[in-house]
Amino acid sequence: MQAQLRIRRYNPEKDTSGYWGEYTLNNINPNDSVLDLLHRVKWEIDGTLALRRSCAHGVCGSDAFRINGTNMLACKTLVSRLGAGETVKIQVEPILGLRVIKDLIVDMEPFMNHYKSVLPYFINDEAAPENGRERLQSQEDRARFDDTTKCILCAACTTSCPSFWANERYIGPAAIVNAHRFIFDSRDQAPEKRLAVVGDTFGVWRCRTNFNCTNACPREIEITKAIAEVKKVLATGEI
Amino acid sequence: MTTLSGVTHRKVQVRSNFERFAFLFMRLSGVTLLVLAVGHVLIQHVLNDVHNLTLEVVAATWNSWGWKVYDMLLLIFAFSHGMNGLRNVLEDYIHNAKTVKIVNIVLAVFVVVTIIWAGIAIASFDAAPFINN
Amino acid sequence: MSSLMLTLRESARYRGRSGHWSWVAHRLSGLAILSFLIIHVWDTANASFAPNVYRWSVELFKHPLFGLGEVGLVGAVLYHAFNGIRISLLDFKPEWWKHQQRSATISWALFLIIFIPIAIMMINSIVNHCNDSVNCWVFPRLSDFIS
Amino acid sequence: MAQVKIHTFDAVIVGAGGAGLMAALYASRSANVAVLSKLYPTRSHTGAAQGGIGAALANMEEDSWEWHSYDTVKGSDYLADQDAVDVLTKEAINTVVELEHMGLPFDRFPNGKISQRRFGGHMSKTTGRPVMRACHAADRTGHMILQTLYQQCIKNEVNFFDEFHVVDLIRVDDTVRGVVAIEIATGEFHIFHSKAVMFATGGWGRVWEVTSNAHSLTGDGPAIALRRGIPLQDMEFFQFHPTGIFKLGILITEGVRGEGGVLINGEGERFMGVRGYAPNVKDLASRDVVSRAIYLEIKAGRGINGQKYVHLDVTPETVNRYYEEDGEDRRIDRAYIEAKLPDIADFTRTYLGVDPVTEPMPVQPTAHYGMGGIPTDVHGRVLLDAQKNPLPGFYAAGEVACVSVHGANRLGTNSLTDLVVFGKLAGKDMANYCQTAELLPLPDGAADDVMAEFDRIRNSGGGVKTYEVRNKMQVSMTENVSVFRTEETMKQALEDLEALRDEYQKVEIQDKGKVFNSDILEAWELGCLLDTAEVTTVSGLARTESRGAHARDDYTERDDENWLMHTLYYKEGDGYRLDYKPVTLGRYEPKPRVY
Ligand SMILES: Cc1cc2nc3c(=O)[nH]c(=O)nc-3n(C[C@H](O)[C@H](O)[C@H](O)COP(=O)(O)OP(=O)(O)OC[C@H]3O[C@@H](n4cnc5c(N)ncnc54)[C@H](O)[C@@H]3O)c2cc1C
Ligand code: HEM
Ligand code: SF4
Ligand code: F3S
Ligand code: FES
Repeated sequence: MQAQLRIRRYNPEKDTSGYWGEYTLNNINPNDSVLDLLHRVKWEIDGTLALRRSCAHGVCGSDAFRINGTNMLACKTLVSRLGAGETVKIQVEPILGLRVIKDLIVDMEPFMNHYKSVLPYFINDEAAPENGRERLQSQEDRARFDDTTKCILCAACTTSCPSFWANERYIGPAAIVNAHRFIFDSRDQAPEKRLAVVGDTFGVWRCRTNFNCTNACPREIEITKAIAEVKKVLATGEI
Repeated sequence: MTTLSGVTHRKVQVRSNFERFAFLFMRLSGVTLLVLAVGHVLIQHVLNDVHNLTLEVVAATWNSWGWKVYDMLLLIFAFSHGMNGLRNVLEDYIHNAKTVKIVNIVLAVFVVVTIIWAGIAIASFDAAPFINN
Repeated sequence: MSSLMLTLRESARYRGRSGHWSWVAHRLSGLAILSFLIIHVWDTANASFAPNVYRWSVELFKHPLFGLGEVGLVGAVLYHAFNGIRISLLDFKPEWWKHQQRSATISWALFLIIFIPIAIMMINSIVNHCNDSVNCWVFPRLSDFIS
Repeated sequence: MAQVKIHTFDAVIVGAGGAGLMAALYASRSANVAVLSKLYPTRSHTGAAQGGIGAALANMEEDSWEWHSYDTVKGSDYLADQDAVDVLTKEAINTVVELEHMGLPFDRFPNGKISQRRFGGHMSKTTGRPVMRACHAADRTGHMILQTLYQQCIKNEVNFFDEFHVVDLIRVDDTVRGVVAIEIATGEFHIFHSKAVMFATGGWGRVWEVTSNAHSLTGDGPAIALRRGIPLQDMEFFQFHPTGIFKLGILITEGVRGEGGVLINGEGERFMGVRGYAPNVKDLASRDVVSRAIYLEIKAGRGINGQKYVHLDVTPETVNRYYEEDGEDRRIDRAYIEAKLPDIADFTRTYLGVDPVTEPMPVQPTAHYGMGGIPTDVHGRVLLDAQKNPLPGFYAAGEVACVSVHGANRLGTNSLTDLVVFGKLAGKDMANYCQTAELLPLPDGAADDVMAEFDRIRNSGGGVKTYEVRNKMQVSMTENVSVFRTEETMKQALEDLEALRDEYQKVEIQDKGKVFNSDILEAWELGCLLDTAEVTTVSGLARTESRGAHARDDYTERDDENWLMHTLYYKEGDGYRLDYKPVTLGRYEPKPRVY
């Protein structure tokens, strides 16, 4: 099997603007991941290709790219998902809405700043139980925010959202997912502070239920649902 | 073993702001418009063929206060809903805070002027001359 | 404004699923209805303040081009309404989220089922109108009405 | 040297996995600390850990830290230092509770307490059966630990230098003065001048071809330490987890076998029992035993279709058939598997197109965890020799450190415990150290050595590609120094490594730029891999016994008489020196290890 790759290239030290690099790889396997192919390009053909990756099995969140038009993790996308037959065409470009530093690498700083803006850490200033043990929590309370604890901060969601493309001040689905994780944690005591952030002008109201985020999430988090839950808390005042 | 079960629901203080209000308003007015706007469109643009429309036909409708009120409600809801929608769209693309402010003022003034102007038009409409002729 | 160009281009390039296209359609239909509404409101006000201008515009709207626009308007209102209700429901019933794909399909289906016969009827009426009056393509002149 | 930017801190922590972040939280309470990581902190491989973190909370059934200690020592094949193991297991309880107080969303028992489950090797003394000791958050415990610690670091405004690749340690005689790092985004060299330095750089599983480890786990920490005269301890002990996905190495947790899954060879036999590897516990034998069995089956040509894998079968049909054969009443169905093993199902469906409910999964042993590393005491202080003299100001914690609590074979769930317990102790100790220690001046040209090395790589013109050398190393190490080794295979590996060293000098990179030049960094990482591979092989060759993960065909027995001691490997010029230090024994006398 053969893969025809089109990879968006840009080297700030050489190029004034981006261009498509075209590479043909022979002897590929339908079970190869797109990351495997990118590695082959980098290792065998062009060592200057720059991309981030680490775990290679979809848990570290390094390699969210736009593959054949849609955001996904390169390491979790197998060739067989992109096409069958003798040749497969695969197009890889950086995720959208963040500044491209080099090739497939974007500046994650704005994304991380949005994440940090929702106070993404447990806040409970009450004394811990006297017996020196854990706080208790019912299984039902634990289940309410289970889905949103799965986030690996890959940015596939935020950079698939047209509201974010339009205006990078929108805090984006990933930040809301992480706010949700704490707002719905019965042990946490600062939901109001977080709600003030996500309820502000550039918070949840910018979400137009586009669902690209949910479709892009490699952890299959029901993002739009989580956002709707946060909106509902803001609307009703009840968690 | 003692079991701990159930979901904890908590009340929170939510600071209201314009965006929250706008969000609720879009949904509320949307539901209202489902009746008002869809009804209006179906009656005026589908059941009543435009090709038969004349000032006299309009006059016949506006001869009743019921329809006058219906149209005024439609005017208020559709216009404010639509213009707030436009504001949403514009704020996506205009990033300069000052420009946004100016645009919003222009939009608001336009909404108010339009509603007053058209409201007066509907309220003060006297159907008599067109019906008797 | 470059973000506008970017969004326009990428909204078309991004290979989103139903939700994405529903959003595109919702936004475009909303803006379309609004542009019509602005004209419509100011024009209808003329019925009260300048009846003759209004008579002219009523004739103008009988032109086949405006007729087609009107078909589009009805389509836009219907789609926007169904999709708008879908969004409101999902926003207040997050647990129904799992039916998102189906809900999008339903709102498209409802729209098409209702819109197609209406569109046929309306286009038919335009055709009939042109059959009846030979000069249906001629735009009425304002001066003829306010003399 | 004008182009080198200098930063000054009390302490520098290299690595932002579980160990680095835990240390950062504690150290930054009283010291001015910088955390350097070549990855964004949340990309660290701690996030990949699935099963759980071991602590004798006794939330569901009777348990105690002494039992946990015993299991750990026995699991280590008696090579662990028992005083350190006691610290680990005692501190585990408070530390796990502390993680909960930091908001870590553990799963819950119906009584609202942290949920625990059974895991290989963790036993109850009263029932003689596995005990529920692994505290977990679904099957992404490591992910939750990493996220929670990072979140707390944000809360406490820890200074992060993300995507700074540390390439050297500044050591002057018996003091450390900081580290040299490359800012990946710009390619600039930076010096972090400090009173204390901690290495928490994780593992080096990329030495082998098939591994559960991330691409980034290239042994930078051990290699840098080694080059600066610090010994590496017990490097011959590297754990191979029995069930990695064929070729990919992605881990399939022990839980699969815990739920009744069985291993089947090419002849359709349940070989763990039939072939006599573990007639009693069969598929639930310990990791080293099962890995060896799979390896032997494959070697005997009994892989599936003669290939290098066996099947792990958890389909209800098979599982229930064996339950019936074994006279067990339990039966499982599709829903049960979906509920108990959701992530595994996701992995095999994504990567193999195999639905574990209806088909068996192809598995092979996968390089997983380094028991050895930089020798430290329980406070993370790096020890320079067999007399346990420390190198003041230099610390190590996490997988890169060797305390040693895992000895020759680590028990499942004990690594996460190790990270947080010793991360914390090391962080505290380092902060204390900074209170009294002075900031010693930087030597002239502190970054010169490593800058010269990078210049050499940049300008080398031998036409050899990094990946070719790396592949050859991985193939040779997998062939010769994996689940089984003999004198012959290890000598072969050394020969290969020597040839590869020469080839390494001819590696030619294509990217001559500065911004995000991962080409040059990969080449440099390869140097680290070659170093760790060599230490592993040399240490293994010298140890003429079989113990835990170090299994030799030519010395099949454990030899407590001669080998109840830790290996220390020193780099000396172009050669090396081996030394040994005694194991700290305690309550548990070495006994034959039977499960
Ligand atoms: C798939 C898998 C499952 C596992 N499951 C379990 C389990 O269930 N229970 C258990 O107890 N253990 C488990 N383990 C083992 C355990 O997860 C690891 O041993 C542990 O996470 C290592 O943590 P660490 O903090 O030492 O290093 P890591 O988390 O690997 O972090 C290393 C850090 O060092 C940084 N770094 C490395 N080199 C450099 C450099 N040169 N310059 C700058 N920064 C650098 C990296 O960026 C990273 O931040 C598992 C391991 C794997 C691979
Ligand atoms: C007929 C019933 C209608 C319903 C149920 C409805 C519903 C909605 C809802 C819920 C939204 C918010 C969408 C979001 O936040 O994602 C919206 C947006 C909008 N509506 Fe309506 N609406 C209706 C009629 C109208 C009419 C008559 C107009 C024009 C005057 C209009 C113009 C708009 C515009 C411009 C937007 C903004 C679109 C965007 O932000 O993408 N709508 N509508
Ligand atoms: S919510 Fe999903 S897509 Fe978004 S950052 Fe988290 S894991 Fe990635
Ligand atoms: S794509 Fe964007 S609009 Fe909302 S549903 Fe997702 S955040
Ligand atoms: S490399 Fe870790 S998510 Fe893809």
